[in-house]
Amino acid sequence: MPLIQMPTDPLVEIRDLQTHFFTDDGVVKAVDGVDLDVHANRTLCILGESGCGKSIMARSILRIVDAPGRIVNGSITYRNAGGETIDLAKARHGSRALRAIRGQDIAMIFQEPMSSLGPIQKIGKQITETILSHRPMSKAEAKETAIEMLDRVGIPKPAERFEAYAFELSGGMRQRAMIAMALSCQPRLLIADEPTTALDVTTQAQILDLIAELKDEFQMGVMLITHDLGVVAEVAEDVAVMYMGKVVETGDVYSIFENPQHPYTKALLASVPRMGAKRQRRLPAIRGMVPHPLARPSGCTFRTRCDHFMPGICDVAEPPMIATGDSRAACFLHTEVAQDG
Amino acid sequence: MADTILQVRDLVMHFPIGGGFFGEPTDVVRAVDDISFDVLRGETFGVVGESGSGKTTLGRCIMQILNPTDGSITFHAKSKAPVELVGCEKKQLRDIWQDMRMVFQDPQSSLNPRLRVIDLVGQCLRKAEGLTGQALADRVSVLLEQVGLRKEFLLRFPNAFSGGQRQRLGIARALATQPELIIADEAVSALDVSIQAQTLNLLQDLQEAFDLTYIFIAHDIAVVEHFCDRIAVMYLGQVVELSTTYELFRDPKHPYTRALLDAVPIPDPRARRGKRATAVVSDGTVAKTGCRFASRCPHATDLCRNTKPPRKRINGTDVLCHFAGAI
Amino acid sequence: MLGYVYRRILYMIPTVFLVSIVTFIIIQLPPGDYLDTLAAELSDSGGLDSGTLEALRDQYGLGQPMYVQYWKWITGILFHGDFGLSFEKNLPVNDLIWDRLGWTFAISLLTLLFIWAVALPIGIYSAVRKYSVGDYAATFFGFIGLAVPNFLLALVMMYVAFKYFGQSVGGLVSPEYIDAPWTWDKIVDLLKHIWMPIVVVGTSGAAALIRIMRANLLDELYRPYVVTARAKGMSEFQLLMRYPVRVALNPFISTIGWILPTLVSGEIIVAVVMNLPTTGPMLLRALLVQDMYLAGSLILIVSLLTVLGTLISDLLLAWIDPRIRYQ
Amino acid sequence: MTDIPVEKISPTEGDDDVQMPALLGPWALMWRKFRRHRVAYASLWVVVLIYLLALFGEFFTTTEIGETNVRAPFAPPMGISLFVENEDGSTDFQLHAKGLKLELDREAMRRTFVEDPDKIIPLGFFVEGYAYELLGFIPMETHFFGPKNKRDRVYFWGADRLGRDIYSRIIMGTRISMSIGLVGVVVSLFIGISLGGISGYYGGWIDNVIQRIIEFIRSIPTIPLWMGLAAAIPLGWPPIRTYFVVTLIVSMIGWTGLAREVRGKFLSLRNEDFITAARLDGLTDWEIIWKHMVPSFSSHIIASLTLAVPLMILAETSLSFLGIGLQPPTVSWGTLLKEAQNIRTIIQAPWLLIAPGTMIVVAVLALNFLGDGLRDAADPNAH
Repeated sequence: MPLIQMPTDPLVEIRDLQTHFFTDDGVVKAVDGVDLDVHANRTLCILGESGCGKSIMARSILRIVDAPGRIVNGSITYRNAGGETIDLAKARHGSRALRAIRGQDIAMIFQEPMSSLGPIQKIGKQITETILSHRPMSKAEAKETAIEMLDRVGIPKPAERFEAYAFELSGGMRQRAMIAMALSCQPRLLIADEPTTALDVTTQAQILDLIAELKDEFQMGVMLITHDLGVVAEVAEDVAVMYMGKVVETGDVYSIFENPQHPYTKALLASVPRMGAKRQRRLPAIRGMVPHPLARPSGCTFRTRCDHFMPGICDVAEPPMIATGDSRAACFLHTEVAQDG
Repeated sequence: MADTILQVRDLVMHFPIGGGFFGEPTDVVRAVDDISFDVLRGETFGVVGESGSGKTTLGRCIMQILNPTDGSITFHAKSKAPVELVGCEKKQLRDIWQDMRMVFQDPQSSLNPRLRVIDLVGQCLRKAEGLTGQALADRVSVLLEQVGLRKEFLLRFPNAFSGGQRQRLGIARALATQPELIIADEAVSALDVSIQAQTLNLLQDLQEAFDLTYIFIAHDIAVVEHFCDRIAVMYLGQVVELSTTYELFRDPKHPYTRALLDAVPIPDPRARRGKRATAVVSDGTVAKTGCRFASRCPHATDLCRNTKPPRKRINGTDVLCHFAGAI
Repeated sequence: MLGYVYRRILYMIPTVFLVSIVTFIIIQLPPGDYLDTLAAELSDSGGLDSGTLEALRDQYGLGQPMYVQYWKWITGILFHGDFGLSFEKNLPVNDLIWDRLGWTFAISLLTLLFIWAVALPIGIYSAVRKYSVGDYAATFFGFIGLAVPNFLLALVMMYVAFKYFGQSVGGLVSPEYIDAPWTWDKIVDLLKHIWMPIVVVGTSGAAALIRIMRANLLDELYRPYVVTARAKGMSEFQLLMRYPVRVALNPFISTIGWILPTLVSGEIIVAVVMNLPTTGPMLLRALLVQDMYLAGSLILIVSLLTVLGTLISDLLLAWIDPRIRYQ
Repeated sequence: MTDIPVEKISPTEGDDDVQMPALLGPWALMWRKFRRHRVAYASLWVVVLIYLLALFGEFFTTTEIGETNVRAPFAPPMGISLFVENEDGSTDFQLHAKGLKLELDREAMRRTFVEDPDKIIPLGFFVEGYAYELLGFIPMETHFFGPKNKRDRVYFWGADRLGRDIYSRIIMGTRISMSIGLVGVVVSLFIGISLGGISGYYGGWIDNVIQRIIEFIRSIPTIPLWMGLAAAIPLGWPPIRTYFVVTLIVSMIGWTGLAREVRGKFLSLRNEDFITAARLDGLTDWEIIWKHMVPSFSSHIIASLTLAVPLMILAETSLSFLGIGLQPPTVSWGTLLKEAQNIRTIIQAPWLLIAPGTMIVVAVLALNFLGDGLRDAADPNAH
């Protein structure tokens, strides 16, 4: 299947993004040269194991990376409804322009709805606050909108819940409230950082359904960050696989799952136990473990665990991102170097 | 009848919850509510359920970390007389804990950061067999190699290991006294996919090598299906369905099991489940009478809401549902 | 909420009871009973006839078992407001203490306000601008404030005021106003004097609270909910005030519970140095001459009022923090 | 026992040695972290120095502390000069203090001290002075620093009303004041750990009772209470008995905080997985407490202890200052400050206030910094 041609310009264009953490022990390159396009009305899943930098990458977009983390290079170009562009990576911290985009154009939800909601502020207050900081509305109108939003995300008795505190809701309800808050200004892009990891499977399914539904309704782009291949297969249209701060493969969901190009993607797909599949005695696991962030391997970062490691090639230079099969992958196996050798 | 290693009968664990005027308990949480099952020697017995289903409490009751309110647990170690664990004396428990070991969920918190590997893994050997010095070091080295760690790690502290390696240490520690039964409580849940696969393979290898029996407690249904021979599905303190893995996945008989299986996302974009999950929205309340799943069950009738469901046996599957087999 | 209030008030009863017992023990500590001392004291100045002495002996239950004495003492206070006699002044304790208690608490409360006004902004600043020059200055001030005992600070300030500003310090009003009726001038004069004890008593408390506020706020500043608020597009100041500061205020408010006792303690000792018309000098004098009913009454009332203050702070905390209210 | 077939196990899949920065043990890590905290590290040395002063007090003094001098009441501090001018105008290196003489100020009609240029008191190290017993059993006459001539008197930090040497008295006061802190902390530690441990380990009603008691003690103002208790000490008691009673009274404040901390640690540790795991390893309750629990919170306890010492020092100072703690002739920083109780005296002889005041502030400050640094180092989450 050929790459789907995007009819419009991407909502967000990330180019060579590098976010580093300057710790006492050394520089951790959490995000190390990421290129990504996020499109309106499509769901992009960022897939990766813990510590691969997917969350930091997403936070870099909204510029909410905590110290000692800092964007050291690259651009994040956001294109607003009027077609104007702004480079978020270069916007000044706490500037009006940046704040106008946060919550209004790009909204975000997080993994732990309990700790992500203010602990002693009423749910309703937290939603109206978002609305009021972006929309010229009276308090009463904002409250009405908030209750509508709570109702829309499937919270029973929304008017009562408006007065509730986060600790009074169940995990699923809290995440719904988070979504209501994020969508209260009808953003053009929703970034969801592991939104269902802390939830039970049944609740997870409901939340994923809800996000998909709202995406269609509001015609917004969704960037969903997860480590769960099942979730990716469930909701993604586009997929980016990350490993050690880099995107190693991107493509649409079918090509990634059916014709993966990068050895890491292949190995990852193979190592997951599948329900209903014929029971194997052993799972084909990936060797070794993710290197320590301060001890990054030279060349291709995956080479220490790769079955196709080519000495003299993989450990010398970083593999470029190359269109191969139906996706793009960063691996020397698909370059001429390898084919010649 | 197959060789039974553990027999659980009518197990009950209630936690009082406070809130009265003087802080006295006003209610109880029925974390484990009348559970019975057998674990067969050499099998992997899975316990699956969502958070709050009581699966961890069940594991801790079996280990006697918690003292069950009621019921009996009988442990049949090889070439030893069966022992009743509930109400067992501390001294006797220490013997039993050599044959019945536990692997914890969080390898970070189950390893004392102030002890070296040799003490962490060898602590039980020192107690059980009185090993010290070189003999202890040798034994721990062997254990380390068995779980795929280098014996040079002997004198390290846990903070020098990655998550996956720590879980291997936890497994080595469980293995040390050559147990017959290992209770693994969410042993792979905290691990990344690739490390999880390694750990599952390791557990499988060890089971074959040492003829181990596992009670494998987890919330990840795909992992449980991959790893277990028989599975008990728990909901709010009860085992609502107990069956072989094959039968459970082929034909789930309890509506909750079905909802659970439906909700699991499958790593195949062509097998999207559509919108079936919304059928079971919980309003957060648990009925005091009748079936505990009734408030979420799409098939619930007045009978379900008022009368406790009986335990039925259909095709070798135990189900706790009025309409089992009829839906 | 009401249940919490009741429970909290109920918890106070044993505390109050203990306070009274301890006070009673202190009264009983000096050798010999109160009337012996009284008789000895008064025999110089004419003496007391034995009839009166016997009547008093009966009234206080002297010579009877301890619990009878305690009972007579405490019921006297509870039902008749009778705190006994000050033998040094030969007046009922009641006539002596209330003015002074009033000042003690006025100064303590003013000091509390002062501490808050100082510690809150500095604490917030120092957490938000961690490791800035201002933060280091605040930290340094904090440590110095904790290290200087407040009587020493009082002495130093009095010295400085006298030496460099030629101002004689001591008392709450200038001598010419002491017995004068309240006029505007007297209030102005009072304000000129009262700031110094407030600053002296408040310094260590303010230092402690700055450290506490800073630590609390640092705990909250990097919580996920702050990130959420930032992602919503709120301005940094708004977000700071509405979320982390608001949450960090709770432990801050609960510090009233222990800061009030230390303030009262500090006030007492500073009052001795600065010669303020509060309980301090009176208590010290009473203790030194073993005027035990006066001393005991002061200790009892000061302690009770502090306990009451703590109660109020707890209720205040419950009122602003929904998590406590709903427990 | 070791007949387990190793080969049967699949070849190791995860043995790649991940380079971890932390190969040090927990105590070594703590020490490294502590050393990075410069102020705390410097404070450690200050505290060590102060305790050395306390231990070898007499060695560092110049004059016996009880010795009065009718010619030097309220003598001001003498400076130490490095060079003496010879008669020929050249200068020689010679540590010395300038002597003082009394002069009548005719305007103020008051006698004041002025420097006496003719009287030079040569100073030196390891000079001979009054006889004492080092550490209570080594007879010695050597003193670290002082006048070379045994009969000369110097007042580095001035003299008090009776012409006693403040410098020597402060050094000797260190012994009492600092040891009250230590002994008080030991007593608090004993009560705190026992009660806190019982409270945390057994829980239930015992816990409830102990918690109520602690809450009670914390909710009442301490100073009036101590004052009440301390005032009951008969004036005729020997100093040593007074000392111990004051210590006991002072430690009444310290133990509640410690008990709370110990209890909290016990409670949180009791539910830690690694404690459960140790139980399953067959360890007895006693072994668990000593091998797992105590090491886990000992660093926190050390930090809290360090922070409790200054509290006790301040408490003793306050009581003695008010005249209801230690009584003269016992010398502590508190009793020394008592000399500076009224403003007239302070104006006449500010050194009576400044010298002991500085010592108290330095000691308390150093102990606070030290405790703070230890606590930071002990906390695995702090950065």
